[in-house]
Amino acid sequence: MNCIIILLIYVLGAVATLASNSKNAAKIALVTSLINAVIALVLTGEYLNGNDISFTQQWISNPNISLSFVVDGLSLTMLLLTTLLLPIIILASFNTLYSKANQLYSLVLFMAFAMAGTFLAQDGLVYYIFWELALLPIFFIGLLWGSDEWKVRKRVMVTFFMYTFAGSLFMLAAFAYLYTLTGSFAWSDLSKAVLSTKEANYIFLAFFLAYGIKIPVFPFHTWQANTYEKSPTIGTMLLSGIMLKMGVYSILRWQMPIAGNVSENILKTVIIFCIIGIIYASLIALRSNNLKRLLAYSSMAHVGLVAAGAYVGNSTGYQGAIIQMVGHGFVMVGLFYLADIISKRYDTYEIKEMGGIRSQAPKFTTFFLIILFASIGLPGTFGFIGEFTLLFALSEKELLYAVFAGTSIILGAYYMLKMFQNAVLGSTQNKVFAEVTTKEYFVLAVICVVLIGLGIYPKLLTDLFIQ
Amino acid sequence: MIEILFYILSAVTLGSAFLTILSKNPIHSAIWLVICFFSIAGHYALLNSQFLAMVHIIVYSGAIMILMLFTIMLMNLNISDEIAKPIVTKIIATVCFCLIGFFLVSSLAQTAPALETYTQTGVDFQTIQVLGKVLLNEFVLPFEMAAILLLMAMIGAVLISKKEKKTA
Amino acid sequence: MENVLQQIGIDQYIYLAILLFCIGAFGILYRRNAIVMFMSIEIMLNAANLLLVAFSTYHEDANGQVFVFFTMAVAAAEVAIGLAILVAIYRNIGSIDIDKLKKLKG
Amino acid sequence: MSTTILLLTLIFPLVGTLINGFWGKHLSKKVSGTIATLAIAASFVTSCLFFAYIQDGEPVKVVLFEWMKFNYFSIDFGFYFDQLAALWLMFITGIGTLIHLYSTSYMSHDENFSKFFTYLNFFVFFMLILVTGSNLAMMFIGWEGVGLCSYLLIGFWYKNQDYNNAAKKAFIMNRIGDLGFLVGIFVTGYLFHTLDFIELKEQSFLAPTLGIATMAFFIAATGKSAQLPLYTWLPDAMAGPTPVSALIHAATMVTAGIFMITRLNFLFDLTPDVQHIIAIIGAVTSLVAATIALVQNDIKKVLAYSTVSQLGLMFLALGLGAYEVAVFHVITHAFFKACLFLGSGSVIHAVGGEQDMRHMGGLKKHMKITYATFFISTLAISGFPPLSGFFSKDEILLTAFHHNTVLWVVASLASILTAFYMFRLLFLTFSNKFRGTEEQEHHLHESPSAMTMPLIILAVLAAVGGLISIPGSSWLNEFLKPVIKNSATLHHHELGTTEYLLMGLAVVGALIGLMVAYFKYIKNKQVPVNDNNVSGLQKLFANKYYLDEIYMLIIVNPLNFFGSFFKKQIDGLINGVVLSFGRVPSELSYQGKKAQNGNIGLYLFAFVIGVCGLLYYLFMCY
Repeated sequence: MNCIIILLIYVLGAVATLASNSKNAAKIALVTSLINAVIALVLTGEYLNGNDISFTQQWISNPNISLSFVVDGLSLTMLLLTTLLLPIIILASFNTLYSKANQLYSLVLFMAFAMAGTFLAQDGLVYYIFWELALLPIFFIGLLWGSDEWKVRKRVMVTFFMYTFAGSLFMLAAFAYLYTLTGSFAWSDLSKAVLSTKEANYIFLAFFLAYGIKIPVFPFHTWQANTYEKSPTIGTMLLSGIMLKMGVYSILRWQMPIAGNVSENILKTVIIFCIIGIIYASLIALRSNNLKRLLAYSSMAHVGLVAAGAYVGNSTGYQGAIIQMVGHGFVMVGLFYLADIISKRYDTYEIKEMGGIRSQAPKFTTFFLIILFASIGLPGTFGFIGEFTLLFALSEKELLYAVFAGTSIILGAYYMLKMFQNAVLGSTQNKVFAEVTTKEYFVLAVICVVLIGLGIYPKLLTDLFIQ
Repeated sequence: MIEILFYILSAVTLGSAFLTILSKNPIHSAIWLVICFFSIAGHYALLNSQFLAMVHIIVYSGAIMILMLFTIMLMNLNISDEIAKPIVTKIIATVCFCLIGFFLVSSLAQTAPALETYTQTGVDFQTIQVLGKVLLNEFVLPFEMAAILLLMAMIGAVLISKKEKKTA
Repeated sequence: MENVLQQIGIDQYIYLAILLFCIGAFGILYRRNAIVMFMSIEIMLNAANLLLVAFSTYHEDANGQVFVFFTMAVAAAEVAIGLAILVAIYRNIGSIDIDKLKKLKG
Repeated sequence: MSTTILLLTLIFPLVGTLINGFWGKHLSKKVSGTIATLAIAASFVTSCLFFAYIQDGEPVKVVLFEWMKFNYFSIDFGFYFDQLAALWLMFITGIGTLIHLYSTSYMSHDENFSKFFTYLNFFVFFMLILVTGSNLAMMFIGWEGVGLCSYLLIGFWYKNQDYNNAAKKAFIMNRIGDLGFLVGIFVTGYLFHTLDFIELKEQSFLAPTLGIATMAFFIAATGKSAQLPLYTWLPDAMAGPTPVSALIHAATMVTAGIFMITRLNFLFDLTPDVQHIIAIIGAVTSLVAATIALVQNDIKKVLAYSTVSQLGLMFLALGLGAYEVAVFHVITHAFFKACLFLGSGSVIHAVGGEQDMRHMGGLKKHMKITYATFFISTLAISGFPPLSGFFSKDEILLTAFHHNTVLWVVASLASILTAFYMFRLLFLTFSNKFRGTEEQEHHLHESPSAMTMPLIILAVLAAVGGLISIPGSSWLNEFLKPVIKNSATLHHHELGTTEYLLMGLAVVGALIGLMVAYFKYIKNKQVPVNDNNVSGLQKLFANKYYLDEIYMLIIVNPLNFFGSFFKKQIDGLINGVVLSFGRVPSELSYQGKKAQNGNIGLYLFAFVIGVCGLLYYLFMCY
C-alpha cells in the first residue's frame, strides 16, 4: 500500500461531499475520514514491518521538483494524528447544523488533504504548496461559517490569512535560496547542504517567521485568539488540533535539519521568546472571560513549550515535541468540544454566565476534569509525558529554561482550575444543562481513553519514532 | 549665406512658436503656428529633404491647421473665454521651461562639437525616388499600418463628434 | 550635393530643437485652453521631427525621414481624434478649459 | 513473595474506585461504602502479608513495562517494595480502612456518597503508588495524583465557591512544589542517568549541581507537607469533609514529603547545606504554626496548624539526618492526629456542623467515648509519657539538642505551645457548659459505633505506638537500616544523664502548657474573644502573620495585574504593530492616489523634474 492513497481518498471524499446534498454531507465526510483512519493504521503496520510505503515521481525537471511523499516516524505520527483526529472532529461537529453543509465538509476534507500532504511531502516546493493550500479552506470556513457579524469576521480572517501567508513567503524565499545552492528541493539534499553560519542564520530566521506565526510563538500570536474565537468550532478544532502542528512539525522536519548550525545566540533568543510566550499567554488566559479565548491562549502557552523543546534540538526535545503535539491535539479538540457543548446548552462563551453544571451533568463534569487535567499535564495522562519530556529537554540545555517554562504547570493549573470553578462548579443556575448525549459521550470517551491510555503506555506511540 | 538663412529661419521658428503660446486669441495662435510650420518646412528644405518639406506643408500647414482653425471657429472662442492661469502656475511654467532648457542645453554642451570631425560621402539618400523605395520595401508594413491608422482616426473622429441621440 | 551640415553643424539644429521643445512644454504648462495646448504638443512633435531629419542628413540615412513621415501620419490621426474629442467635450460642457475637465479623476 | 499479591495491594483500591465511579449511583449507600472499605481492607491484608515477609526478606522490585525512554536512560513503570514502603503501606491502608469505616457513617447523609468513596479510594491508590514507585517519575505520578484527589475532596461540596477556592489554592500551592519535584528529577536524571531508587543509591555521587536537586526536592516537600513558605493551603484545606482532613491532611498525604526525603536520604546526606536549610525551616515552621494555633477558634483549624507544626518537627529531624526519628514521628503522628481529627469530626457531627469552639463546651457528658479517645490523643501529642508522642517527639528534641541548642530551644518552645493549645482545644470543647443554642444542645449525642470504633482503635495505637522505637532498643531503627545509608541517630541511643534530664524537661514543658490551659479555661472559664477584638501579638497570630495577605499582595495581585496589562495593553500594541504592516502600504497608496488628480500641469511638472534629474544623472554626474 502506498501513502499517497490517503491523499487521493481525501480529495475524492471532498469532491463526493461537495456533490452530495447538505443532509448527507457530514456522513460522507465521516465515512471518508474513517476509511483514511483505518488506512493510516494499516500503513503504520506496514511501516513497522519494514515495507516501503513512500511515493516518488518526477514532476517538473527544471526547476527540479518531484512529487515525493516519504514516510518516516515523524511524518507517520503526524499522519496518524491527522487521520485519527479528523473523524473525532467531524463527529464532534454533528452537534451543530451548518448551512450549506456539503461545502463546509468538502472544505474540511480538502484541508485534511492539504495537511496530510504537508506532513508527507519531502520535496520542499511540494511541501510549500501543501502548506499554503491548507490555509485556503480554513480561511473560507472561518469566513463563511464563523460567528459575529460579517465585517468583524472578515477583518479577523483576512488578517489571519495575510499574516500567515506573509510569513510563509519568507520560507519560500529560503527554499529558493537553498535551491540555488543545492539544485534540488528534496529534503534529503537540503538537509545535507553545508551552510555557513551566516547563511544558516538567515535561513533559520526566514523559516522562523513562517513557523513562528503559524504556531504561534510570542510575539507573532495576535491573530490567534481572534481567529479561534470567530471561527466555527469545527474550524477551531482543525486549527488548534492539527494545523498549528504543521508549524512544529516543520521545525523538526525542515528548519532544524537544514539550518542546524545556526548561531547559538539566535537559537537561545528564539527559545527565550518561546518561553516568554508561555508565561505571557498563561497570564492572559488568567484574565480571559471568554472560554474560547481562554482556550486559545492556553493552547498558545502549550505550543510555546512544544516549540521551545523543538528548538532545543536534541533527541529528547525532538521526541518530546512529537509526543506533546499528539497530546495537545487530542486535548485541544476535547477542550473545544467541551466548550462547544456548554455554549450549545447555555448559548454563551462568557465564563461568568456559566456555572452550576456539575450538579446537573456529572458525566460531563468527569470528562471535563479528565481532559482538563490532561491539559495541565497530570501524570498518568498523555499530557504529562509530553510536558515531562519537553521540560527535561529544556533542562538539558539550561536548567533555568526548564524552571521558567515549568511555571506554566503552575499558571496552567491556576487558570484552568479557575475557569473550571467558575464555569462548571458553583451552585445550580436556573438554566438547564442536559447531560451528555450518546454521541457526545462517545467522542469524549474516545478522547479520554486515548489520553489516559497513552499516558500509561506511551510506547504504543513513541515506538514509532524512537529507535 | 546658408548660415544666415538658417539663423533667420530659426529666429522665425522660435519667435512664431512663442507667439503661438502667448497670443490671447486662439485664432492668432493658429496663425502664428502656421508661420512656425512654414519655417520648419524651410528648415527641411534647407536640409535638402524636399519630400518631407512638401509633405510637412501639406499635412501640417494644410490639413492640421485648417482643422484647428475650423474647430476654433466652430467653438467660437474668443479672448474673454479663457481665464488666465494663476500666477503661481505661470511662474512654475517659466521655471520649468528654464530648467529643462538649461539641462538639455548644458548636457549637450558636455558633448564634443561635431562639426570639425564631420565628413560626408555624398550618397543619394533623400530624393523622392530613394525614399519611395525605402518606404515601399523596408517599411511597407508600417506604411500600410499608417494607412489603417488614418482610416481608424477618420472613423473615430466621425463617431466621436457625431451628435448623441437624446434618447438616454 | 553639398551638405548643409558642413556649414551649420548638427549642434545648431539640436539647440534649435531643444528650444522648440521647451517652448512646447512651456505652452502646455502656461495655457489652459485645450486647443492651444494641442498646438503646443504639435510644436513639441515638430521639434522631434526636426531633430530626426537633421540626424537623418547627418548620417546620410533615409530611415530618419521615413520615421518623420510616420510621425506626421500619427500626428494627423491624433489631431483628428483629439479635436473630435474636444468638440464633443465642448458640446457637453460648453468649455474646453482643461482645469474643468476633471470628471475622470477618481 | 509473589508479585501478584504485591500488585493486588495497589489494584484493590483502583478496583474500588472503578466500581464506585462507574456504578456507584446505582448501588445503595451501604453497598457502595462497604465495597470501598473492603477494597482498602483487602489492601491492608496484603500489606500485612508483605510486612510479615519483609521482616527478614529481601525487598521486591516489580517492573511492569518500560514507561518512557530517552537517549541515555529509560524510566520503568515499576514498583519497589522495601522496608520504608512497607511501613507506609501499613499505616496508609490501616488508617485508611478505619477512616473509610468512619466515613460510611459520617457521610451517610450526603447525596454524593458514592462519589466520595470513589475519590477516597482513588486517593489511597495514588498514595500507594507514591510510596511504592520504583523511581522518581513513578513517585511523581502518586505525588500529583494525591494532589488531584486532595483537590477533588477539599472541593467535595462544590456548590460552595469558598470550598472550591480552598481546593484550587491547595492544588496550586502543591503545583509550585511539584515544579520543584520536576526540577529535582531533571537534575538527578541529567547527573546520574537514572531515576531508579536502587540505581541512584548505588551510583549517586557528589556533583556541583546536586544541591540544586536536593533543594528542589525540598521545595517539593514544603508544598506537599505544608512547610514554610507554602503551608497556607493546609488550614484552608479543612474545607473538605472531616474524614478527608484526617486521612489526607493529617495522616498520609502530608507525610509524602518526609517519605520522599527519607527515600532520597543518600542524596540529602551529600548536601549538608540543604540539610541545614531543611532543619531551620522545619523548626521555624513548627514554632510559627504553633503560635497561630494558639488563637484559632475553629476546631479543625487548630488541628490543621498543629499538623503543620508537627510536620515542622519531622522536617527538623530530617534536616538533622535523623531519618528514622522523622519516620517514627510520622507514624505516631498519624495515629494520634487521625484520632484527633476523627474525634473532632464526631464532635462536629454531634453539634450539627458547628466548628467554632466558642459555641461548644461541656461535651464530656454527652460523648464519653469521643472524649476519652480525644483525651488520650491530646496527651499523646503533648508528649506525656508513656504515650507514643512522648517517645517520638523526645527523640527529635534529643537529636536537635545534640546538633544545635538553638534549634532545640525553638522545637521545645513549639512543644510547650502544642501542649497548651491542645489542652485549650480539649477544655473548650469538652469541659464546662455547652455554649451553643438550645436546639443544638438537645441534639447532642454520641456518634454511632462505625465512628467510635475507629476512634478507639486509633486511641489505643496512639497510646502504645511508641513501643516500636523505645530509646535504647529501637525496633524501628533496626528495621529501617537497609533503607538509610548513614544514620545520624544510632549513637544517641546510649542514654546518659543529659538525655534523661532533657526528657524530664520536655515533660515539665508539657505540664506547664497543660497547667496554663487548665487555669485559663477551666478555673477562669475564659472563652476566646472575637478575632476582631484582639490586639498585639495575638492579632498577628490570629491573622496568621498576614502571610495570605502578603502572598496576595506580592504574587497573586501582580499576576492578575500583568495578566490584564498584557491582555489589554501589550497585546493591543503588538496587534497594532502587526496591523500597521498592512496599514502602511494602504495608507501610502491612498496618499499616492491624491497625486493622480488629473492636473496635467502637475504631471508635466513632475515629468520635467524627472527629465532634468535623468539628464543630470546621465550627462553631468561624472
